[in-house]
Amino acid sequence: MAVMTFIESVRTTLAQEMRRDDSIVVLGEDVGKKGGVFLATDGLYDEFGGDRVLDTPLSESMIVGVSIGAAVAGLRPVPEIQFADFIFPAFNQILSEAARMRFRSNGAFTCPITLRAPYGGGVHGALYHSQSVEAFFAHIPGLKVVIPSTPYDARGLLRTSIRDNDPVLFFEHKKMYRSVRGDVPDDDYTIPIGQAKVTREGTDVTLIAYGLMAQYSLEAAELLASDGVSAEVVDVRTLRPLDGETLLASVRKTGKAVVVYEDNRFGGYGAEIAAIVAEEAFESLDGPIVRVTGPDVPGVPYNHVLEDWFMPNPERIAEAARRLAAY
Amino acid sequence: MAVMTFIESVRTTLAQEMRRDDSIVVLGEDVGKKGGVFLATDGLYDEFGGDRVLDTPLSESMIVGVSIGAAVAGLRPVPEIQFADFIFPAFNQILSEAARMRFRSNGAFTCPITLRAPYGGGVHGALYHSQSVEAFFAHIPGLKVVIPSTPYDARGLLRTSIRDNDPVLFFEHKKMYRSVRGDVPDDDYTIPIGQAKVTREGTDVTLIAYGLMAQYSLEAAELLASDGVSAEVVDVRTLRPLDGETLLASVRKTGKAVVVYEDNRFGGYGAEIAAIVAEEAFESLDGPIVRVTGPDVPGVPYNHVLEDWFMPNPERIAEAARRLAAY
Amino acid sequence: MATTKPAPAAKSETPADPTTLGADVGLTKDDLLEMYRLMAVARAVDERMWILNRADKIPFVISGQGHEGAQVGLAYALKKGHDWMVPYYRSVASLITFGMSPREIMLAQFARGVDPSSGGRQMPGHYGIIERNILSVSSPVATQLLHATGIAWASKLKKTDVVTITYIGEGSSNQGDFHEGLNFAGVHNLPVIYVVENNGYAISVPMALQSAVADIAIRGAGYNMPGVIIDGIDVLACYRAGREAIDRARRGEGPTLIEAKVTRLTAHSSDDQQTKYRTAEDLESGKDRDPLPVFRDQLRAAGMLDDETEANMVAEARKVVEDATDWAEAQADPDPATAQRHVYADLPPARMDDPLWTGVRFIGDGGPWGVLRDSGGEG
Amino acid sequence: MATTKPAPAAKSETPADPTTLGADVGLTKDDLLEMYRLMAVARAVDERMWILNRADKIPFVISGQGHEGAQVGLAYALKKGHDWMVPYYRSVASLITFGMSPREIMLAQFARGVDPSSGGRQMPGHYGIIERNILSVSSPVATQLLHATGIAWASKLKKTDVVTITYIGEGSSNQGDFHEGLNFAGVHNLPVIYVVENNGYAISVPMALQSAVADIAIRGAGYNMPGVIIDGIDVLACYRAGREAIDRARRGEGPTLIEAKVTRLTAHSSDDQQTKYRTAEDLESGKDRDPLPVFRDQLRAAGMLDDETEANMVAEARKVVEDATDWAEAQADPDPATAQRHVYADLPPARMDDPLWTGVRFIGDGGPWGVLRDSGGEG
Ligand SMILES: Cc1ncc(C[n+]2csc(CCOP(=O)(O)OP(=O)(O)O)c2C)c(N)n1
Ligand SMILES: Cc1ncc(C[n+]2csc(CCOP(=O)(O)OP(=O)(O)O)c2C)c(N)n1
Ligand SMILES: [Mg+2]
Ligand SMILES: [Mg+2]
Repeated sequence: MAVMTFIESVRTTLAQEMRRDDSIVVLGEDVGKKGGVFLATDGLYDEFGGDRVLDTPLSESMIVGVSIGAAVAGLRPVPEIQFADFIFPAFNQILSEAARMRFRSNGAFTCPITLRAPYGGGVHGALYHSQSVEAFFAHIPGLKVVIPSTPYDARGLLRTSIRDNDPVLFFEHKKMYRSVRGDVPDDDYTIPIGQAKVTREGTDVTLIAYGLMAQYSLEAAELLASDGVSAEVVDVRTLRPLDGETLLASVRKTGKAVVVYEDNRFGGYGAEIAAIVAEEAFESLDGPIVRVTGPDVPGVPYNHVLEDWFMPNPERIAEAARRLAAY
Repeated sequence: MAVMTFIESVRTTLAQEMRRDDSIVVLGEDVGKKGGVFLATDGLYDEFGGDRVLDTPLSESMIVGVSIGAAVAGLRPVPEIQFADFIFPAFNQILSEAARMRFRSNGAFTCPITLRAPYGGGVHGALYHSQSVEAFFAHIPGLKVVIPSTPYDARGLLRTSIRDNDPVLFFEHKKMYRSVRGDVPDDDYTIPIGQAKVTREGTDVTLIAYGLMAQYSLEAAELLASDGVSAEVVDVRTLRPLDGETLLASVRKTGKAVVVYEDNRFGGYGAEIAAIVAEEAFESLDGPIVRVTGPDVPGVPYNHVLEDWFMPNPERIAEAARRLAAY
Repeated sequence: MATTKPAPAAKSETPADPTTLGADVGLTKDDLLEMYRLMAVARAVDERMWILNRADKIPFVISGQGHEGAQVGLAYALKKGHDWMVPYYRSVASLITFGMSPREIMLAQFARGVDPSSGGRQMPGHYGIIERNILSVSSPVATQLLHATGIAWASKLKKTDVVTITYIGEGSSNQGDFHEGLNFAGVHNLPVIYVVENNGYAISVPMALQSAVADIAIRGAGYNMPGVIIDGIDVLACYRAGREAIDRARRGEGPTLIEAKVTRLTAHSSDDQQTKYRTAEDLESGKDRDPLPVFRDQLRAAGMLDDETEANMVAEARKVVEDATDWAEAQADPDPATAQRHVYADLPPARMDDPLWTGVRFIGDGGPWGVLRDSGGEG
Repeated sequence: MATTKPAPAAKSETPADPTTLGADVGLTKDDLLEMYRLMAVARAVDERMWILNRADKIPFVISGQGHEGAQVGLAYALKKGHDWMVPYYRSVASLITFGMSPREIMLAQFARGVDPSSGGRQMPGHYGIIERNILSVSSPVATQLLHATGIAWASKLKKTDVVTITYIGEGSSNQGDFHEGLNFAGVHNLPVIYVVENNGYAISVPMALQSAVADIAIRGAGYNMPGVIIDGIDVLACYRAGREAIDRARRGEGPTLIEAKVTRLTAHSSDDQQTKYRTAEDLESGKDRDPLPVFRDQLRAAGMLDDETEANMVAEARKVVEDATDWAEAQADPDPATAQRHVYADLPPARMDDPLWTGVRFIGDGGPWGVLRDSGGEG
């Protein structure tokens, strides 16, 4: 058992998987010699060489499209998009091609690709290096979408994603890369896609979140505890397919739900969670379904006073939960 | 006052606006001599010439990106994407550029573009000529998203969109082009962006929909009436900004909401409506918020038995409303 | 101004002794007759599609009449079941050359349940058979170039001698994916062949409004690969260009861009009225560029095709099409109970009586919560 | 293999009589000194950014050291306030040449409220000033090429003689938008100039892994436009190529692709460690390609720059930078109450005490329903 940062967990897991399976190739901008702009692939080039750890030209549609072809031909590509904000030139390849290959061919063709990308704000990245993009992809049948919030989950879920036979989008909150540390066992454990996790038990209100917001929700639960409010925290972990059972069970118990996401509110991923709760757990609800989110502006602004204005934080989450608990 | 089809309303409105304002240019694949694959721009080339009605090369990112530049330089481009399914190569230009130009420049630059695209299924178009794409765009701050459901609204809203100073996505359900007819007055009326409409009054349950599903919801209300269920129908009309007032007022009255959309369910646009209702009208709710949607598969299949399986229809809407009314 | 002429591919010459036709490119009389047969079968299948459409038996047709010379010529030297083909919607003759059967093609037109391309899920024209190394076609144009590039990259990494060939229209080649794919192939010298079938129109948009240059092949130079132009009515020149590109790729010498100048003898698709944007003259002159009579006349001049052989071939093609049509038509529509399958690999199939799947979901419908049922697995 | 050599731009020759330097391209001594001053100011501003970063005063720097010769030379013949510039993040010297002031540039570094580029909303390097016809820069690379193409299309439709110039890195030119933009400009012969500043690296990715060809300019031929290569330390050759392209465009003769071979004297940005992927030798040899000393030596050899003038210029540049830095630093941060403004044109500004905007929304917070408040208007 080692204690490591979030990014160390990603990096060492990539290396382990590549040792295990020769068909895994890593490709993307600056993933080779430089080891990635965040160093998530650091050392892989030295260990596995330029064929399996490829610095690509600067074109995201190509990165994904070539990965699709390579996957069809038997490789297991793990492409990286340098920032999730730059995934959009590849949107057509992801949505129209990777996600649909199996369905449109009636099950004949598959696309085992794990597309990694750092996302999220709070790092002075401004509009184009801060975005939360999960809502776009979690809406697409055929894709799986995974967002871990601990080094432990990062390893277990990255393993599962790489071994999965469907295209998986694996988003890593860049603010967590070095700020979050945790235990990571040495054994070959995996975490199934499609399982949420109750990361703190409570009775008064359920906080539902993922990624950095799952961490912040735990911090908010601490704040709430000192106010005498008992918050349960559900870490969604895999956004598609979603483990509705776990989160509904929690809301049925507490009767109150706060959905937290960093993305701008309108049409964000948490809207689906709210809709599901309103559809499936209506009879258990003791209050409105509350969302704590980023505001509806086109991006996280750069200047720190503006960025602070944008970002949801533990205090805001706690404030909403406090009011809902008192409802 | 003339009675015309939905597509005639679109076509004649484009012509009228182009006569009114010389800075309007129409561009897209086959919009010129051919008049568009659905003939939505038929006759414009003859009347306004090839400079203002431009057959472009086959590249959607270019169509949108060039429109952005032209808009910055003072034109009012009305680009067409031939099928909404083919908008994705332009996703980056729409999301990262058009939607953000104003915000990122602190209000200095604007992008007055009206991007038209036919969407929706039920026409044997299969996976790539049937898609509902509104959820992706309605999530993006900086964009306006409009989906009319009658020839009257098509004219009033298209006028407003073209005269608007922000980028507007204007989606037209292709199954309605020739199957829906209605009165269209001759005067220069407009319909503000941001106003939903109660298209049928009722007391027992509210059906919330847009586009073809708004038509189907009216048909469902008829079916329900013969069962003694009084359904109110709200046509959303502009998805972003959304007129929450009107739909909340209706749900507060009936206490019950059925949200209808043709897109696949998970993370679809109606999830946001459900979330809003669960947040803002919780105290008025007498039943769960029910969604009638397309199933969560990667596209509308082609063979008619599969397509029928996919498409929501008046009977399915009525069935859900009937059960909710009885709740 | 710096312009370049792409390497003009040698026209095939009628040999001094016409009976040696094809010998210079290593083709026997049997090969030539087989190529003609493939073209004739492709044409017959294609014509039947349009008849079926007019008879209201299939709602949509898109096909390749006029492209057959280029398609058969370019694909004839591929190794079936070894190389990969990444086609587009006009690839009828390419696919038949690569081993797809008329029955398989007709199943796609009728969108039957046993259709190997998509089980009736996709529109006609969206072929793909994994057992034949034919990648599934989608509608958004140009995406397939990147898939072909990726397959070729895998071939290189795995050190096989598999060659990948992919096809695209000249209009579609103006998409960004074209640039990105050719650049990657050029950087890594991949065993891939990009064929642009230039029929002068992208639906209604003529070349002059579509492309800054009249010859797409000129762009090969920008990716460090040969740009070759061939005339689609010159079947032997097409074969030669195809074989050279295939051989180069197989030898590890890298990618080739081939532009075949062809004519579109039909409207873009059954939804199109081409008289709206093409002059009568333009349409008429296209007919002179039909590769079938041209190749037939060549074979006749070479003394390789007599009346009887031709009559037999026509009869045979008719029979094949008859059989394919009748057989395919007789197959069943897909079972709607299978519609939700194959969204993910590993999720159990949902039941068709589940209200989620009929679009009416309601509290208390029971069972495990919806999303984990949102697709069928392989079952 | 069909490859093309792009039109090699004439190197500027040292004239027989060195005192006539620049005369062949119509530049006076004053012009040359002004160009040198612009380069010196740009360099001084640029160096200051890095100092501010190391002093923890600004969290991020991306800039253009090594690119100044190409940037000043290419932009010098533009008409300020008439033509359009669509820059990228390295365009410091281009922008200064086009009239953006060091104060305006420093405001972007400090992300102050009065920053005309974005009011502190964007990262440094994302310039844009509507009054100066400088389009707002975003981060996703290559998108700007299409915007420049669109502005040029509008110029043509409106029958003005406005010229648009846009800039991109060599790595970024492998994005699809490059292909799509140049093709459209070629089809319509638009008054636009595409400058590729080729510094050999896209962050860490060297040209050999980035592009199938060593010279991006070769691709001009594929879009029916001249592809011109210039050496970025040859300021007069850059000026000549720029002026010729600008004149061509202004005369309605169409677009030009210019590739400037430059060196990146700094790391990619303040977040980059270039020693990880560049050899010491490579880094060292880059220093020989610094355009400033090269141009200074030319001016000295021409007798145009004596010690005193140079000392004055250096002092002047230092003063300008001092002033810009101090002034910009002294300006206020943006008011968070304005953060929600400028999402849409026509919606009233929301109140900062509205819980929606602080991220905590709750039933009963009252007021009109949320979404119609989701942005501020111009107010
Ligand atoms: C991305 C995308 N945009 C638009 C379309 C609609 N569309 C289908 S075929 C076609 C024209 C293609 O022309 P070309 O590439 O020349 O091929 P051809 O049909 O002439 O063989 C268009 C515009 C599409 N399928 N995909
Ligand atoms: C679409 C997109 N992908 C990735 C990035 C991240 N990124 C920023 S600059 C850069 C390298 C650009 O290299 P080049 O075009 O050669 O310009 P240079 O920085 O060398 O001047 C990359 C990969 C981006 N900004 N946009
Ligand atoms: Mg064509
Ligand atoms: Mg570079």
